[in-house]
Amino acid sequence: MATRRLLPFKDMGGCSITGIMDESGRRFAGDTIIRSIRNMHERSNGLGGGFAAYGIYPERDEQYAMHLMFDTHQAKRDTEALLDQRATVHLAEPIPTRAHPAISGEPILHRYFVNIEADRGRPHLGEDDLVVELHMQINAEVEDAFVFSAGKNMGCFKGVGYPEDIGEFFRLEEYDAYIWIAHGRFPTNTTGWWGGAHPFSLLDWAIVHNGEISSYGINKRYLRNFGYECTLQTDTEVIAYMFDLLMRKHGLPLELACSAMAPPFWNEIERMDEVEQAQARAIRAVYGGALLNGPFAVVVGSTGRMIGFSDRTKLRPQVCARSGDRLYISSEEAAIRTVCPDPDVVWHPEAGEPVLGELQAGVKVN
Amino acid sequence: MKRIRICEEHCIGCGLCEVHCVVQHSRSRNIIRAFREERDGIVPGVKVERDGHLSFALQCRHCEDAPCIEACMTGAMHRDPETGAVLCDTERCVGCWMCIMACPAGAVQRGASGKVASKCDLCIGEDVPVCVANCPNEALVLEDDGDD
Amino acid sequence: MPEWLTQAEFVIERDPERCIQCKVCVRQCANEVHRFDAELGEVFSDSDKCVGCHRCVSLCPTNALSVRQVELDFRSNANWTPQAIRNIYKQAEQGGVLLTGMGNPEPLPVYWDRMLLNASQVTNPSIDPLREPMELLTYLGAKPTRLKYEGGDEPRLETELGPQLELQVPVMFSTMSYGSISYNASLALARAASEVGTYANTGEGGLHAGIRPFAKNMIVQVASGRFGVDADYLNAAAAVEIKIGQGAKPGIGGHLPGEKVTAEISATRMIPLGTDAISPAPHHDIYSIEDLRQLIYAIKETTRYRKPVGVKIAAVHHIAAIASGAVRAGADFVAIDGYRGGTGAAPTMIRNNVGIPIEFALAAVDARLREEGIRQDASLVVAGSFRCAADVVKAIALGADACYIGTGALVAMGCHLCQKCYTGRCNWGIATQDPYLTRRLNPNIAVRRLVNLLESWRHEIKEIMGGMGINAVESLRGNRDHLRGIGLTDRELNALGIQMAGE
Amino acid sequence: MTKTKYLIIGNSVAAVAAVSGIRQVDADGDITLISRETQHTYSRPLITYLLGGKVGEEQMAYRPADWYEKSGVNTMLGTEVTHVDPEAHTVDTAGGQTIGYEKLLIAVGGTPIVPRDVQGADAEGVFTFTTMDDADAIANYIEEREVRSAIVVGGGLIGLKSVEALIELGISTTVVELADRMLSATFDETASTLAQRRLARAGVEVRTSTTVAELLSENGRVVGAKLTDGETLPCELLIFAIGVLPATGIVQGSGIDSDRGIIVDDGMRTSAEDVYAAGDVAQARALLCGTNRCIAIFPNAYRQGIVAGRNMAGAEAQWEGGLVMNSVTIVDLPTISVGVTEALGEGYEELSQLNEVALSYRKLVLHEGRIVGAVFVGDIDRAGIITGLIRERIDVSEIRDVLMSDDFGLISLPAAYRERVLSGTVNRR
Repeated sequence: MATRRLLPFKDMGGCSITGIMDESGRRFAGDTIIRSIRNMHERSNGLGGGFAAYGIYPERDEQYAMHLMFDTHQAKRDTEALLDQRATVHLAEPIPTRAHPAISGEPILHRYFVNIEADRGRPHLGEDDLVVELHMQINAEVEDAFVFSAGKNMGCFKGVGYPEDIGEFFRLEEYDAYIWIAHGRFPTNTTGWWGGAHPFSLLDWAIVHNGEISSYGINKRYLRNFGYECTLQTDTEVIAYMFDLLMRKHGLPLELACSAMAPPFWNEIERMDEVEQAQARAIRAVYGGALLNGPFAVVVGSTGRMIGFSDRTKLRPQVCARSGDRLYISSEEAAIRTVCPDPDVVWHPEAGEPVLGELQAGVKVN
Repeated sequence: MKRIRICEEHCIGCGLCEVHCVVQHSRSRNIIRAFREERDGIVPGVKVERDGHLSFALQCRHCEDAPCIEACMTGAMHRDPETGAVLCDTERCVGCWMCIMACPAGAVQRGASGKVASKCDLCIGEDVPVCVANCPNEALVLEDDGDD
Repeated sequence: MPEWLTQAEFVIERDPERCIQCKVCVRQCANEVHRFDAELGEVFSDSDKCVGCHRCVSLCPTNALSVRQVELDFRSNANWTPQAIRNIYKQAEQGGVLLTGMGNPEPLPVYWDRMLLNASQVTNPSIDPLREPMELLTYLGAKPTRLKYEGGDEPRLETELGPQLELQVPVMFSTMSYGSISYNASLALARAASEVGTYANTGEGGLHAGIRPFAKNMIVQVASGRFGVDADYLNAAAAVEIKIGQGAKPGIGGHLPGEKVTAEISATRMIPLGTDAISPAPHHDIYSIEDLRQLIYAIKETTRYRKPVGVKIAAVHHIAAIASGAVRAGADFVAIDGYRGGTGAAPTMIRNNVGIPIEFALAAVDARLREEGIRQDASLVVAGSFRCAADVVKAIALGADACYIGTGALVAMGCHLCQKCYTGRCNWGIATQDPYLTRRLNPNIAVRRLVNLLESWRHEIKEIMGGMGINAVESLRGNRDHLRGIGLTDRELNALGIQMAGE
Repeated sequence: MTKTKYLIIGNSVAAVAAVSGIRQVDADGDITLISRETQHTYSRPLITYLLGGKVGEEQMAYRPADWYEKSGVNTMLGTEVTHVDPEAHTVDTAGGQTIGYEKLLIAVGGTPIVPRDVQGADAEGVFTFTTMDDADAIANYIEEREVRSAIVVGGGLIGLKSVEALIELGISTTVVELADRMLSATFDETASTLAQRRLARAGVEVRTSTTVAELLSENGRVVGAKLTDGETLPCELLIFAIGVLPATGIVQGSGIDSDRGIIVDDGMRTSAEDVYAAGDVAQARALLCGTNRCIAIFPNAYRQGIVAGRNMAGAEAQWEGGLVMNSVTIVDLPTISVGVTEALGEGYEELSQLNEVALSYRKLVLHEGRIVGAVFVGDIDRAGIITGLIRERIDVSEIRDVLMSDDFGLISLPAAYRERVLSGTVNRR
């Protein structure tokens, strides 16, 4: 596994993505998202499926839920040693699964609820930074260990197989979440690897992605400037890191973060008013390395919000719908209608235009 | 009408305009044959004048109020109604050289026979006169002033 | 003593069947190779004086002339090449330093040719640049690491972006001074840059009054001779470049002989008429990096921080550290000139043997600046023999923001690379001040050809990017994933930071 | 009474040019052209070529056969105008017709001079030579009488052209010239000498400083001439070529001012309203001296015709002044003379270059830094450049040194003037 991980290939393929959020914060079980993603079975090829769910650990919402996979017991021991050294582990337990006829070869799946104390030698680093560092360290340094996710009150569940089978394997109907995102994978050139399935996650960011980032080579180098090591086989991780960089570290509002990643074309910028134009030019000039080129549509989850957006020419499909408090973002309208037959509104967002789902005012989930 | 503008500052004095003028007005229109067999019978309608580093290729200016036409006693020198070019009808020319006397540019010559006048005809039948087309430095530029 | 050991390098063949004795060749050769014998009525040629510039061949209306290199005039010897022998004869006869012009012609590896580009297949649609946007707009200049916004419903940009050069195509015309090239050539470069929306560089030739109208598309250079430099000059241009070194002659100054310092050049360079224009090897006020910083900030003060100030350095050993120093000294862009970069005149030994390939220099500098987290503090411009659009794409993928083309631009204007620029007798009217020769370059034609060249490259770059599925140049820049090496050793691949073809 | 908008009397170059001038401004106003001669407009200078057989009758036409029609001109050929009444705006013809006009142009040319005091001038075989009818008459006489010898009285241009025609016909010819040399009006002495030498080579005898005192005839036909120096020359044909006088007779009694010719201003207007004159009959301002003179040369007639025509049609056109210039080929020896051919006194300067063997000669006359005249014999190719410098009164003091050089050309001229010439607008009027 370690050698495979070092392979710099990025994942290429067409895929299915879907995401459902209840903006009232009302949580709902995972069978809905499974039905939605199952509807797009044909878009994946059984080499990967996965989910991220928000609001699933309300009783431990001050702790980072680290979902990990290990190919070997040694890896688990090494990781736990590292965890003991760097963090306070409040709870360690296997991630519940059920035997499933379509799923085999699963790795050791374990979750840890942790906190990290401030590093006195590096007072400028907050707990989030330390968690990211730990996440990167495990992925980069511990052989055969891999972090699925490490965010508060959320978690990623993924593996090799069709997404609906993975969902059943992870017994997702037993979790309640206010955001569910899911992914069915159709990789064209990598063999299945559990860590390689979507979503990709950093802190509470989780991303499902349909497409290919042709700017991956420079995005990766750009992120490295800011301490993000892209060690995975897929380009999806750069999106996760990019969101983290732009929104968490640089504090850009969502619109601007998205306009860095999928900026308007220069000829559109030329038509803007002076202030807007200066802003757009500055973003493109400064954040050129963050521009995500190539065809993609993503659904991004983070605490309290779900974002859908696509590349600036919208070379991958994305359709949205609303029904009451619920926001649906999916590759296909059918995947929405199968769980919500009669939505209030269905629309196709513009290329590069972010679609945002947010918890209603006053709703607290953490 | 079409006019050839002479861009003095771009003339490199190579003389290719003269060469191609001779070819164009030869019977064979083959450069080798034109120079081997017909050269003595053709006076090019363009002439490169040189003085130190200065040079320019001069051909009939096809003046608006052409003094050669005014001076021509036979009517041989005339303006082509279609192209506006000043042409010499050698059938009617008697070689009185009134045109040579009148042309302020010195752009009318005695033809090779010494009997009739010879001058630039703007390359009848060509879209672009050959001196213009073959000038390697665009020192001759064809312009259309719109007037007829 | 007659130079009897020096042999003709070229042989001129005149086809008697085709020659029409039109004397065009006689008039066009400034080296007086062709001569018309009025008595015999025939043109004769003297191969000894031929420099192989092909002016006569190009203009001969009957294709009666051919000029060929003399191949076997010495007993063959793989070590003692004809050039090596000739050089020794020349030095034995004349003494002195061997001089030459243009870039390094030696058969050293061209690494661009050992890198191949990627294209999309199936999973990622390639893009047709004729139907869809394909963006090459490039900003050169220091950029902040991040933008700060004032919050609120309508976020307002707080960070002010420093001065930037806006390039419609990531290719600029390299430093070529008025003096080393003719006024017409300088003018053509400036006009073409302004037409295309890129920049031309004055070199240290000053800014001629006739070129000033195009100054907003000019980068003015401040070199060790400080020719033509005053506050007006600095403020007239779009950007200022401090020249530390030149790829063709790192560590060497420049020398424009007095006879080339015409009235116009004297006025433009602000030096006395007819005096030698000598650029010292170093700037005598820059003996270390902190001195460079002082000069950079002196220029920034003079230009009220409204112009990007760059530093041009030759690609030499430790280039990454040097470039990093320049960036830290405040350069808004760093121009690196590789060892194949051109020149109007350089000692042959220096040109052919000093410096390193731009490919390695670029790879090292880009990586180093990223490692140090200062890549966005300066743009990287690379120079040193970009021959085609693919070279440019490869350079950008390797990490450059833009390329400088010098030789390519001259070739577009007609240069035949005879390498005799230093003689001042350029038959193509480019590297000369002789009024008889300079008129051979009609700036209107030269502008058209330069614009055509950049437009073609622009189209080709777009095609290549479209093939990769990239529609903005910022996604190509530094994207080494799109490069693969062939015939390179592991060390070379690592140095370039690319993988091997097939990986 | 017929009426016409434009009435033109005359059918030669000035008349034709006037039609062009009118039509440049007024595309349809009716034009009537009256001529005493019956022929379609023909080129008068070509008559010597016609006589010499160098051109045929069909080549005599100055304008194509359909020219009158295409130009919208009603012609009344073979009609003589006897009286002009400017008050009434009418003219009377010999046939008793009265024609009304709005604008009238008199372009009737000149009348050849026949010395009245020469006895026997009415003999058969004595001709003047200015019209096509003259050419026909002379040709017929030569043929009928098998003429072998002739005398041409007058060594001027018409005389010379007549001699050339007679040489072509194999007739042995003697020229009798009152002045001490031929072409004294147009050439300087050197050029005259060269011309005379060329004629001598062709077998023409030239007698200078003498003229005919009396014509001898037998059976009413001329057989010789007695010269004022006492000698008698035999001949079978004699042509008087001693000049023409403006045919001002047409305005006698009309009140229109005339001197040697009909006096006109720079718009070719005569003293009478709506009456214009142009060509050999007109006496207009001369370029170099500024006074009104009759300069009976072809290009002037054309130019005056254009000016008159444009003004008649209501446009503004200005006569730029007449300049004497002649191009004549003397038995294959081309010559051109322009303006003042000899220094007229102090302040004049002559530059010249002579090659007696090649019969080549160039001379410029300068006055106050400008060229005022030139003579070219043999090498005439760039003569027009000099004509231009004279006409445009260009200061040549800066380029004085190159004026006579072999490669003198436009490139030698001051840049500003050269630019005007190259732009083709130097003649724009």
